Amino acid sequence: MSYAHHRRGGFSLRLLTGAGLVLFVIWSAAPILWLALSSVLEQRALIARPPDLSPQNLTLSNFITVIGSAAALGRGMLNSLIVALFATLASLALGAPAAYALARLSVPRASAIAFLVLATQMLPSIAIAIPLFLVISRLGLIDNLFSLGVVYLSFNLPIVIWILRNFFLGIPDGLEKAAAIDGAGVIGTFWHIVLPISLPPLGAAAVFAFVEAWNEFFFALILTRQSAQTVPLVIAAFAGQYQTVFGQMMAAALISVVPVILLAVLFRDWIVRGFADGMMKG
Amino acid sequence: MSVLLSRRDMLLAACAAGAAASLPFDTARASEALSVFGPLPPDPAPPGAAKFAEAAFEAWKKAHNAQVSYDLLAWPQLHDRMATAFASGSAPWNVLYMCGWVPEFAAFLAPFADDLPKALVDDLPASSFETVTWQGKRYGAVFTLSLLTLFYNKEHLAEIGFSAAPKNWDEFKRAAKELTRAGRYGFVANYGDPAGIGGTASYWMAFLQQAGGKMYGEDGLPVFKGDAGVAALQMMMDLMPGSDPGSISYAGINDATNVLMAGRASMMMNWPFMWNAAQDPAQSQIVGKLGSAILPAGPAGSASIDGTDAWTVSKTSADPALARQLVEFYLDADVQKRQALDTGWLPIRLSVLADPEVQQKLPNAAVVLEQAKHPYNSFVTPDFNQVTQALGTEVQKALQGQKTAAQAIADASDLVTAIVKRRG
Amino acid sequence: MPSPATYEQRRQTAGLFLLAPSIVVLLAILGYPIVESLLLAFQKVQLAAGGIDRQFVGLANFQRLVADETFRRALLNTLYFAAAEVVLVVLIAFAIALLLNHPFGRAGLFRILLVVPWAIAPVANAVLWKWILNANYGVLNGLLQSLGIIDVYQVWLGTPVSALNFLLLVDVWKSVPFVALLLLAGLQRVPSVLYKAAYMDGASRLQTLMHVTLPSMRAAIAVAVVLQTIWSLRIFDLVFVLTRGGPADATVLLNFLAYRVTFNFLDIGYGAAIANVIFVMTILLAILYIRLVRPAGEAAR
Amino acid sequence: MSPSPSSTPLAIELRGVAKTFGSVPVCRDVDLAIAAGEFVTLLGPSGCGKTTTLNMVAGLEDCTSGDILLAGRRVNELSPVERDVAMVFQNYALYPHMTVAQNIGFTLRMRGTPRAEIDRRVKDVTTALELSHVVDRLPAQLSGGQQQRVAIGRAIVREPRIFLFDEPFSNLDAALRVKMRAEVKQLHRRLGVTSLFVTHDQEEAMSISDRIAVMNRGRVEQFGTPEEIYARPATRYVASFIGNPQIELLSGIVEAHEGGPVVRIGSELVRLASSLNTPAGRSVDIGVRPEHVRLGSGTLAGRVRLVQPVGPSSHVVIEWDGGSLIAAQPGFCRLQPGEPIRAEISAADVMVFDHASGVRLSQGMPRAN
Repeated sequence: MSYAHHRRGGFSLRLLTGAGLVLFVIWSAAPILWLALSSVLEQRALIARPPDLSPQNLTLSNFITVIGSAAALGRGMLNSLIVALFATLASLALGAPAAYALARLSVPRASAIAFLVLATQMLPSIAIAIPLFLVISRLGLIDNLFSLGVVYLSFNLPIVIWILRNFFLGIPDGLEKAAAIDGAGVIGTFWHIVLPISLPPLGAAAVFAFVEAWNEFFFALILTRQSAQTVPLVIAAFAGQYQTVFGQMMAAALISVVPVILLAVLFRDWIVRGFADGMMKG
Repeated sequence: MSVLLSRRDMLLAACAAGAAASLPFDTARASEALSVFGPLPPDPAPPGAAKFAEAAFEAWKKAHNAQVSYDLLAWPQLHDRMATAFASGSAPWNVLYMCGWVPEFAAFLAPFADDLPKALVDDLPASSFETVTWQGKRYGAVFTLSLLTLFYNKEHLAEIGFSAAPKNWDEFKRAAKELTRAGRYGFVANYGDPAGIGGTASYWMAFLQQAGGKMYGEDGLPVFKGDAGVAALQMMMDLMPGSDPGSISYAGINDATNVLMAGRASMMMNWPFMWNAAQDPAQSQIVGKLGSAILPAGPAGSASIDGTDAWTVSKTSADPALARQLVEFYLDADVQKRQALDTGWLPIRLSVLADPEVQQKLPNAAVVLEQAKHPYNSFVTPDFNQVTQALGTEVQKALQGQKTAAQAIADASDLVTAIVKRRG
Repeated sequence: MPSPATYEQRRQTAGLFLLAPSIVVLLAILGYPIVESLLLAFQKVQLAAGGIDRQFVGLANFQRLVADETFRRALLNTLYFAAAEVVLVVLIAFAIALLLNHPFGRAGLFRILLVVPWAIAPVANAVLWKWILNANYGVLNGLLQSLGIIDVYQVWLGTPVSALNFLLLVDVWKSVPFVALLLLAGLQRVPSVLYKAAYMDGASRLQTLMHVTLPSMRAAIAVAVVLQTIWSLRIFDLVFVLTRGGPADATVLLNFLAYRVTFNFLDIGYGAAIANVIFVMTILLAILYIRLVRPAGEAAR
Repeated sequence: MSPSPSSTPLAIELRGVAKTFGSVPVCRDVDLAIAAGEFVTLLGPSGCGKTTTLNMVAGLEDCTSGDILLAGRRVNELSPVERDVAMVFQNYALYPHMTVAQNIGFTLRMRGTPRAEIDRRVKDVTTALELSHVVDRLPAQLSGGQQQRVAIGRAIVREPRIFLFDEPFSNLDAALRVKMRAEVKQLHRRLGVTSLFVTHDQEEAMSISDRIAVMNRGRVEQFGTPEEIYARPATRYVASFIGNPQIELLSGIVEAHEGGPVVRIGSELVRLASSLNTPAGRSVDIGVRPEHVRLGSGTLAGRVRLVQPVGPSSHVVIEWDGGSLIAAQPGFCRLQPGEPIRAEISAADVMVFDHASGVRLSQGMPRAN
C-alpha cells in the first residue's frame, strides 16, 4: 500500500471520514440554512406549526426593506469594515513582532510577559467598560471609529500575540541561524523567513481579529452614538422591546456575514498551506 | 395600508434620522442644538425618528431656531448606554426617553414637569405622573398611554361560549382551562425575564393591585407580604394549567405575542402596540379575530401596570427651557393624534384619547382609557431593577412549583426589604 | 562599521524593540481601566449628581459575595459550563480539524463553511437560536417531532438543567470554528515525514494519532484550551438574549451576573467584585492548563 | 593585537574560550589555532561542546570569556555576517517556503547583490552541484541528498572566508554519507577555504580532516592530525573514542620484572617499553588496539568467544582469566567459538595510561603529573 493510499485510509476509515464530513456539514450548515429560510419567509409562516414552507409564504420583502434602508446597514457595514480592518492590520502588525520577540528573541522573562499580556483579556469586558468609557469620553473620542478600532486592537492584540507566540516557539532554531549566517538581520529574518512559514497561524489570527472586531457588540454599544455605529448595532436594532422584526434581522445578519466569508475565501490559501515539511526540529 | 406597513416605514425613517444625526455637532452651533436620546421604532420613537408629524416637527424647529439631533438605539440597549454615560458623568443628551428609570437617574434629571403649562397637565391622567415622580418632584412626562390590557382571540372564546372577555379571576381561570385543547393554550405570557417593566414581577404587580395590595408602605418598606400578595401569586399559579408551558421560557414579550398571533393561544396580557401588529397579515394569522378588554377583576377590581414611556430633561441641559418646549411639542394635541394614527402608539392626552377618529382607528384606545380608570402603578423606585429581579425570580420559582405562593412571597419580601434597606 | 553588539545581544535588543509597541498600546488603553476596575471592587459606588460617589469599603463587597445565594449558583453554573465547554469545543474542533486535514476534507468549501457559524453576528445568532429553540413554534421541536424522536413539543429553556445545556450547545456551536481553525493550523505543521515514519514503523492510526499527532500539537492545543477557557468564563450575550438568566436564575453565569449587577442594578462596586472573581478564576485555570500542557522541555527552560 | 602585515595570520584562533549556560559550563578554556586552508574537525560525543564552539565561531552564540580571532582579528562582538562565514546545518535548515534557487540566492539577496549576478552565481552553483533540474522545487520536494547539496550550495555561493559544518551528514543513510564526505573533501580541495567541521562520527572525522580536535566535556583533549590522534592519543578518552572496534583497556598494577616493567593481567604479563620508566606499584590502564594482537602464538592462552567477520578482516573476541580482547585478523576467519587459542600483544604498540588521570605515559615522559 503506497503512502498516499495510506493517507486516505482503508475503506472503513474513508467511510468514517465521509460520514464525519457529512455530520460536520449538517452541524455547521443546518442552523445557517434555517437562518437563510427565516429571512425569506413571512413571519406568519415561521410561527406556524410546523413551519409552513409553502411557496406562497416566500417573500423578498425582508431583503428589500433591509437593502432599502441601506443608509443604516450600509453605513454600519462600512464602519465595521474600517474598524475591523484597522484592528486586524494593527493587531497583526504589532502582535506578530511582539510574539516573535517573546518566542525567540531572548527577551528576559518572556513567559511571564506573555502571560501578563494574555491576562489583560481575563478580566471580563463588563468590568472595564465604565472606566474605559470615562477615558474615551474625556478625550472627546466617543462615537469615533478610530477610538473604537483602538479599543478592539487592545482586545485582539493579546490573543494574536498568544496564538503566534506559541507557533513561533515551534520553529526550529536552524532556520534563524541559517538566515543570520546568510546575512539577514533580526528584522530581515523575521520578515523573510519567520512570517512566510507561519501563514496558517497568521491566517487564523487575522480571521480571528477581523471577525471579533466585525461582530463586537458591547463596546460598540457604549462607545458609539450614531455616526460610528457598527453592523452588530444595526442588526440589534431589529429587536425592540415589544417586537422583533425577525425576518429583517436574519436578512441583515446574512448580508453582514458576506464580508467575513469573502475574507475566509481570501485567506483560504493561507489557512490551507503549511510548510511543516522541510523544517524538522534541529 | 400605511398602518399595515408602518413597522417597515418606521424603521426606514429611523435610519434616515440616524443619518441626519450623524452630522457633526459643530455645524449646529449657529442655532440652539438639542440632543434627544430615545428608542428606535417600532418602539415609541419621537417625531422625526418615527414617521409622523414630520411637517409639524420641521415647523417647530424653524420657529424655535433649534436643531434636534436624535441618538436612537434599540430599546433593549437604552438603559446600558445611559447607565454608562451617567456613571461616567458625561451624558451628552438634553432630552431623554425613560421607561421606569426616573427614580434611578433622578440625580441627573431636571424636575421640568412642574413647569409644564397647566392646560397640558390637566389634559393628562394624573396617575400618569406616578412613575416619573420621585421624592415629590415631577421629572418627566409620559407621552403614550401604555397600559397592560387583555387581548384575546374572539373566535376561540366564542367556541367555549364567551361572547366577551372574562370579567374576573374566576372566569379568567375557567376560560384559560377550557380554551386549552386541540393543540392550543388558553393563556400565554412571557415569564422568562423576571425583571423590569413587562417582566414576571411586573405581571404579578398587576395581579397584586387587582387583589387590593400594594408594594410599599409610607416608610418605603415592602408591605406586600399579606393576603393580597399571596392571592396575586396564587392566581398566576392557577392560570398555569391553562397556559402555554413555554411561558416560563419566553424572555421577551414578542415570544408570547407570536404564539397568540399564530392562533395557538387564546388570551394574553399585552401592551396597546399589540393591536396593529396583530392586524398585519405578514406576521399574524388572527387578523380581525383579536379582541381587547380591561384586565379581569380581582377581589379589588381591575388593575394594570404602566409602560411608563416618558420624556425627561437632563439637569445639565444648556437650554432647559427649549428642552421643555420640545417635550411640550411632543405632547401637543395634534402631534399626539398623528402619533396614534400613524404609529399605533396611543396618545397620553385625554382629549386625544377621546377623539372619535383615534377611537375609530384604534379600537383598543377606549379599552386602555377604561383601564386607566383603575389603578396601574408600576411601583418604580431607584432599585426597581433589583427589586423586580428578586421578586420575579421568586415568582418564577412558585410558577415552576418549587415553592408555595406564601413561601415565595415571604422570601421575596425578605429579599426586597434587604434591597430597600441597603439603599438606606 | 560593525556595531559592537553580538548576535545574542542584538537579538535581545531587537526583541525589546519589537515587543515595546504592543506593551505600550496595551498599557495605554487597558492599564487604567484594569487598575480602576480592581479598585472599584473595594468600593461602594453610587450614582450621584454629575457622576458617581465612591467610598472605600475594604472587603465588604467580597463578604457580600460569600453570603449571596445567586452568586454561589452562578459560580457553580459557570464552573460546569466552562469545564464542559472547553472539553466539548476542543474535542469537536479537533475532530473537525482532522476531517478537514484529510485529503477528502481539503476542499476550500469546507473551510469556508467552517467559519460561518462564528461569523454570524452574535446578536443575530442568539435571536436565531431563540427561535429555533422556541417551545411553541421552534423548528427544533418540529424537526424532532417529525422524526419521531419526541411526542410533544418540549420547553427546552424551561427547566434548569435543560436550559443550561442548551446554552452550552449553542455556545459550543459558535465557538468550535475558531478553535478548529487554530488546531488545523497546528495539524499543518506536523511534518509529514513523521507520519511516514510512523507508517513505516507500523504504527496503527490510533497510535499515530496518540504518539505523533498529539505531541506535535501540544502548543496548538494549549493555546486552544487557554483561550477557550477565557471565553467560556466570559460568556454573556447568549444568556442575555436566550434566557436572561432564567428560569429562576438557573442559567445565571458569572459574567451575566456581573453585567446585571453593574448595568441593571448600577451596583458598580459589587459588579466589579464579581468581575474580579472571574478574573482570578481565569488566571488560576490558565496557569493550571499551561502547566499541564506545557512540553517537558519548556518546563526545564 | 594586529598582526604584522608580512606574517600570514591564522584563519581561526580560539584563545581560552569558555561558555556557560546559566551555571552549566559547556565549553571550558578552549584553545584552537587553525591555519588558512585547513580542514579541521571538532569531534566528540553529543553534549561535549563541539556545536557550541562552532556556533561561537560563527557568531551565533556569545562566548562567556576568551577571544575568538578570525584572520587575526578579534571578532567576539561581530555578527555572523560581519565574520564572513558560511555554515551548513545539521538538518540543512533550508527555508521551506523558498525554491532551491531562492534558498541558494537568499544570502546574496541579503547582501544587495544585483539580480543578474545572483542568477548567474546561483546557476553556477546549482550546475556544479548537479541541482540544475530542481532549481524551482521546494525543499520538501527534494531527496535527502539533494537537500544536502542545496545546503552546501547555499554555503558556497557567496565564497566565504570560512566554512562551518554542523554534523551535516547525520540525516543521510550510510552510503550517501560516504559519498557526500568525498564530495565535501573534493570541494575543499578545489576551493581551499578554511573549514571547521563538527561530527560525532570518528570515522567521518578521520577520513575528511587535516586535523581533528577531540572534545570531551567542554575541553579539547587533543588537537592533531588523524594519524597522531589515532596512533598517539594524548589521553585514554581520545584513545577509546577513536578506532573501530574500540581500543581495549585493561587495568593493572605495574610490577618490576626482568627486562623491564610489566603489568599482570590475569595470567598474562604485558610487557611495557622500558623507556616509559614507570615505577612499580603504579596503577595504569593498558590500551590494546585490535591490530596489535597477533593470534596463533604467544604467551596469552585463552578461548575464542566470538568471531565477527566484517569483510576485509574479522574481529575475534578472545577471553582469558584476565579479561577479554579483540583481535583483528585479515581476511575471513574460520575460528570457532570455544576453541582454545594463543595470542600475543605487541609490546611496542601497547599504550599505557595513568589510571587516575587518564593521561598517556609516553616515551621520554617519566612522570605524568
